[in-house]
Amino acid sequence: MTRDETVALVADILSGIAPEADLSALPGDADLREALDLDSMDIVNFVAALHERTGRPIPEADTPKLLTLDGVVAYFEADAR
Amino acid sequence: MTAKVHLDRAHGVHLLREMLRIRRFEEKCAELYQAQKIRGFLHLYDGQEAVAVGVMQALGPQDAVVGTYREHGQAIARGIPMGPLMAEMFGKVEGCCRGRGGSMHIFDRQRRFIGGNAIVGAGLPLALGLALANRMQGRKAMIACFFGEGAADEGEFHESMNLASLWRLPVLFVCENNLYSMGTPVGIAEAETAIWQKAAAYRMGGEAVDGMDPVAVEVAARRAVERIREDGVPWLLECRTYRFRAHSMFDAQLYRTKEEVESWRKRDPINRLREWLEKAGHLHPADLERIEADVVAEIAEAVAFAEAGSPEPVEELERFVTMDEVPQ
Amino acid sequence: MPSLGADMEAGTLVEWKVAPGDRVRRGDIVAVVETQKGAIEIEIFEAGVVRELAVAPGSRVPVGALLALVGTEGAMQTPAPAAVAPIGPQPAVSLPSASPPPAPQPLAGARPLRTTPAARRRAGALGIALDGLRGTGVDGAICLADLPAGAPPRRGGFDPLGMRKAIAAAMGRSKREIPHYYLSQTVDLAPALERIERLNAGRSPPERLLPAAIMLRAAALAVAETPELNGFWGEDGFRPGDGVHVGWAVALRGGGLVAPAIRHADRMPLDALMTAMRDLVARARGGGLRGSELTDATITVTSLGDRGAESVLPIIHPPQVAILGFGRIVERPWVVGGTVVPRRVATLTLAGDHRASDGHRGGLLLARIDALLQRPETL
Amino acid sequence: MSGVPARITYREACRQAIRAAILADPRVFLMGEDVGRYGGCYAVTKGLLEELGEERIRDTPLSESAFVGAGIGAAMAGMRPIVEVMTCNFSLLALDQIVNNAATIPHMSGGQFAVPLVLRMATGAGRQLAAQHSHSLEGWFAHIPGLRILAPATVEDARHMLAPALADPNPVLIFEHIMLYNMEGELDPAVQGVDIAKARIRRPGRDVTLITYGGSLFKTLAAADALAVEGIQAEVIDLRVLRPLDTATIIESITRTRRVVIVDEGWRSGSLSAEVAMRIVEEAFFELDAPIRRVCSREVPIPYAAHLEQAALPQAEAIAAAARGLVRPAR
Repeated sequence: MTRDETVALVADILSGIAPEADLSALPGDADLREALDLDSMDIVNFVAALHERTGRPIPEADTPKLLTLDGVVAYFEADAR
Repeated sequence: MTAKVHLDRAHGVHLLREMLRIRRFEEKCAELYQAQKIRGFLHLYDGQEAVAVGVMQALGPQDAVVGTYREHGQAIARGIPMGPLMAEMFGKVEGCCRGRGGSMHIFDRQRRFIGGNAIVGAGLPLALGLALANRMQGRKAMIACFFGEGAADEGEFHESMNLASLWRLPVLFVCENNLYSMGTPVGIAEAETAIWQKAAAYRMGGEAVDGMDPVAVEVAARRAVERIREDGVPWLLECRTYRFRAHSMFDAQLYRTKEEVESWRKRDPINRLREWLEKAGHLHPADLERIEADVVAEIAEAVAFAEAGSPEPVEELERFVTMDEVPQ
Repeated sequence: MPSLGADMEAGTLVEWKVAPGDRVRRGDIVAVVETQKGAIEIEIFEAGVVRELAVAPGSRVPVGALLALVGTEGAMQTPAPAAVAPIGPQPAVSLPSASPPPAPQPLAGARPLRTTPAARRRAGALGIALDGLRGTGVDGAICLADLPAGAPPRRGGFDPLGMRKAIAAAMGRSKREIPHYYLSQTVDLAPALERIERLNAGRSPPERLLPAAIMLRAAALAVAETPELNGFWGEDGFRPGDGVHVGWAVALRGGGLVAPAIRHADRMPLDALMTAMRDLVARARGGGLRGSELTDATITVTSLGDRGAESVLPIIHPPQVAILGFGRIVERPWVVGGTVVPRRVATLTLAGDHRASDGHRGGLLLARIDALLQRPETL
Repeated sequence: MSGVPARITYREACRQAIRAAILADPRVFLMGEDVGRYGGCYAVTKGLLEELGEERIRDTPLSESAFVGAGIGAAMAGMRPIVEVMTCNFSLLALDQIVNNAATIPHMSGGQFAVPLVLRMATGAGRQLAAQHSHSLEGWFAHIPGLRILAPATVEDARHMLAPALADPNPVLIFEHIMLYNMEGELDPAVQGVDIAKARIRRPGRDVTLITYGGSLFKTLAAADALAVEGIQAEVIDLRVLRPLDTATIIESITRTRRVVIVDEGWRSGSLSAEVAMRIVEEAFFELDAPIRRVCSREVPIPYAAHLEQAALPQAEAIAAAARGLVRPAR
């Protein structure tokens, strides 16, 4: 996926989890948990939604890679290659 | 008799060699089938060699051949090399059809060999179209269309004879009457067992010939081809022949007696021609040994070629389901 | 107007989910009521036919006041469906209808929850609880039109001020009335976490377990063995709960807290418990909780999660008599077989109502939870 | 040719297409039963024999297998035949040639031969021709790999699909619905060609997608008109190409409307409509906000009596009712 596609996907998913979140104001390397006040359940739901929307298997060990916007973008860029 | 066959030594030995190539090839196929190198349905041509070899002598490279599913002999006699033929039966990509067709579906565009058709009678309409295209494009070529007597039971036989005659299409219909459609004797399948006589109903020329005699077949085929080329009309040539082996590999032959097979084996076209050539002083034991050795070597090379072949990559499975362009 | 909490005095009727003439069955959702804790769906506990709706949407109604009248079943007839006008010229002769007359409407509460694929996906993405939504699609399915568009539902919306007031009232009452005692114990979580990690390794993301699930499971099993801490304090003293209904504390975005009950949590296997937690969190934040869920809890468990403090000294939610807290999981030096090793541990705390139990019982409860967590394969 | 849109019949569009193709390419010829002297069973080829001669307009005997097979052979040998089978019901007499030869030879020969053949046939019911002349068998042929199946529903497609079909190196079957031959439509002279790959949205809408092709297109458009009066905006997709299916256009539409009715004059069981429905389920399940509905012919041999025949066929009322049931389900 392109960065724009990934960011759009993340925004769409997060709009369900943290509706007030404004990703455009969020630095790419910001910890989503801190920035958006996400708890463990939110993160589990976020990863589950990423999995369901992209079809990509996401091992649990990869969860730490998905805690920043940049991390998610890189994760799915790698997927495309 | 207008067509002349000069059966000199060279031509006689050529006919013998061609028939031996087919016979030994088929023997090797039977062996390889039992070794599970060849699978699927395998219909061998043993006994009918005189038909293919005789007819092919009358054709030129511009002509085309439509075969049956018992077409190894037709293919070899038409000049398709044994290597790609054997590789096809091995299901290898080096096969003449990339291993897509197998024994029953030999195609060779370069040699104008248009299948290998496993639907009895289905090749006849194709032959009409091939001939029509030749005529409409001004090509002086004709089509030899092989079929068994069983195809004469089919509606497509009637449709095709009628249309070919009606439209005066240059097709030589070669009926290889080997007396059995699988296990059904011609006598209980055809009201008129003299297939060639059906030609008259379509105002088409035809005759029957001893299909166990390559010279007789060649003479008759040349005669027919001459008529077709001159008059542009189809011709029905019935070659009365016999297959020595079973219909296909898995066939207990309950429908015929060993005695009947033996009596036909006495008319083996290869033995007959060999004896004639020997009596005429055209063939010496050393000649025969050399021919046999050549044929064995050719087949060994073909088997090695097939063995060394590779399977077509599965990624290409859907290639040619539809064509991107018309091959020229 | 049902009482949905000890601190609830009144509610505002937001929406009727039934109309006069509708048949209702026990468990059906009949109305949505706005409370200081947000919009709550009101279940009915009787079967029958709705006779009359006594209150119009928008009215504020005190607890105990009449909302609607429900009569015994069978008194009303299903109205005939309106005929649909055909298109184009009518046939000259009247033909018998090709389709059979419509079957009687199944009872609302008996109908399984149907959701279209598109609605299910959007609800999942938005964290909207489908349970309790009214389906207007084909065959009564919940379709996209039944979901709030775009943003997640704040149906009625949590009123932050109202919720703040409610928390203030409840906690103030707790601190005034309940003599709390506090206990704490640090628990080695390595075995439990390793089990979770093993289980999760083979699972797709939506099926994965959180550490909180196994902690909750251990807590529920231990509470089942400690009835003195599971129940309510009332005018007549302690009344044990009719099961281990664990109130699971859910922090709401933008502040506030609810602790809806997971009924019979001690009987739920790990996966079912995780599913229930996930569902509760989604519905608590989406405003889809049922009234009974807010009143049923017999004990509360709060888990601070991976960004919380190391331990919590919690305040009991009246009229319950105990609350358990799990602090953040941290890596600390730990002595195993005489050797100091790094170990993932968490501090487990208990606040008990001294009127109902003593610290000794509380200590046993914590010890039991610890013991269960050391043998996670049994959980 | 004038620059203003001409109103012509579908029949005339077919005729113009054949005539233009034969004039444009010496390899093209037409053969079939009664295409010459009689002028075509449905009068499509009227006058062509006189203009183009017996070599290019060939009357055949009643030998479907022979002349379809001859078309295949001629195509393999460099010609570009247009073979007309009077109705698709008779194509069953040539099924062997179509399925066992035309569709297999390119693949079976390892790509040595192509079969650039066009097979035209009439399909469908509505003229009280009874069961042996009224069936819609295009869905059967759409099952066969190697074939391209076209269903021109408009005058423009009838006029312009033939040329790309002849240019296709593969066997192309064109199904012309008998109820369309008399239909008049505008032929825009600015349009000089059409594709034979994509479905077309014939009417845009947001509430429900109606998918159809061929003779059912105008019934479906009529249903969409009726729905519009009720405030339901139906999108109508004309498949045009039944194989290979343009799934992308279908999915794109359903992603917007989320509801779909498939209208197919073929029978329901094991049908093209079933295939379309399954593609939707496979590729757009999560877009659906309602069950997929189908309006197909009743599962009977099409009867002679007019009222029974009409009762057996998809009608605008049923199409509209199916769509309405999805958009505004009765509660």
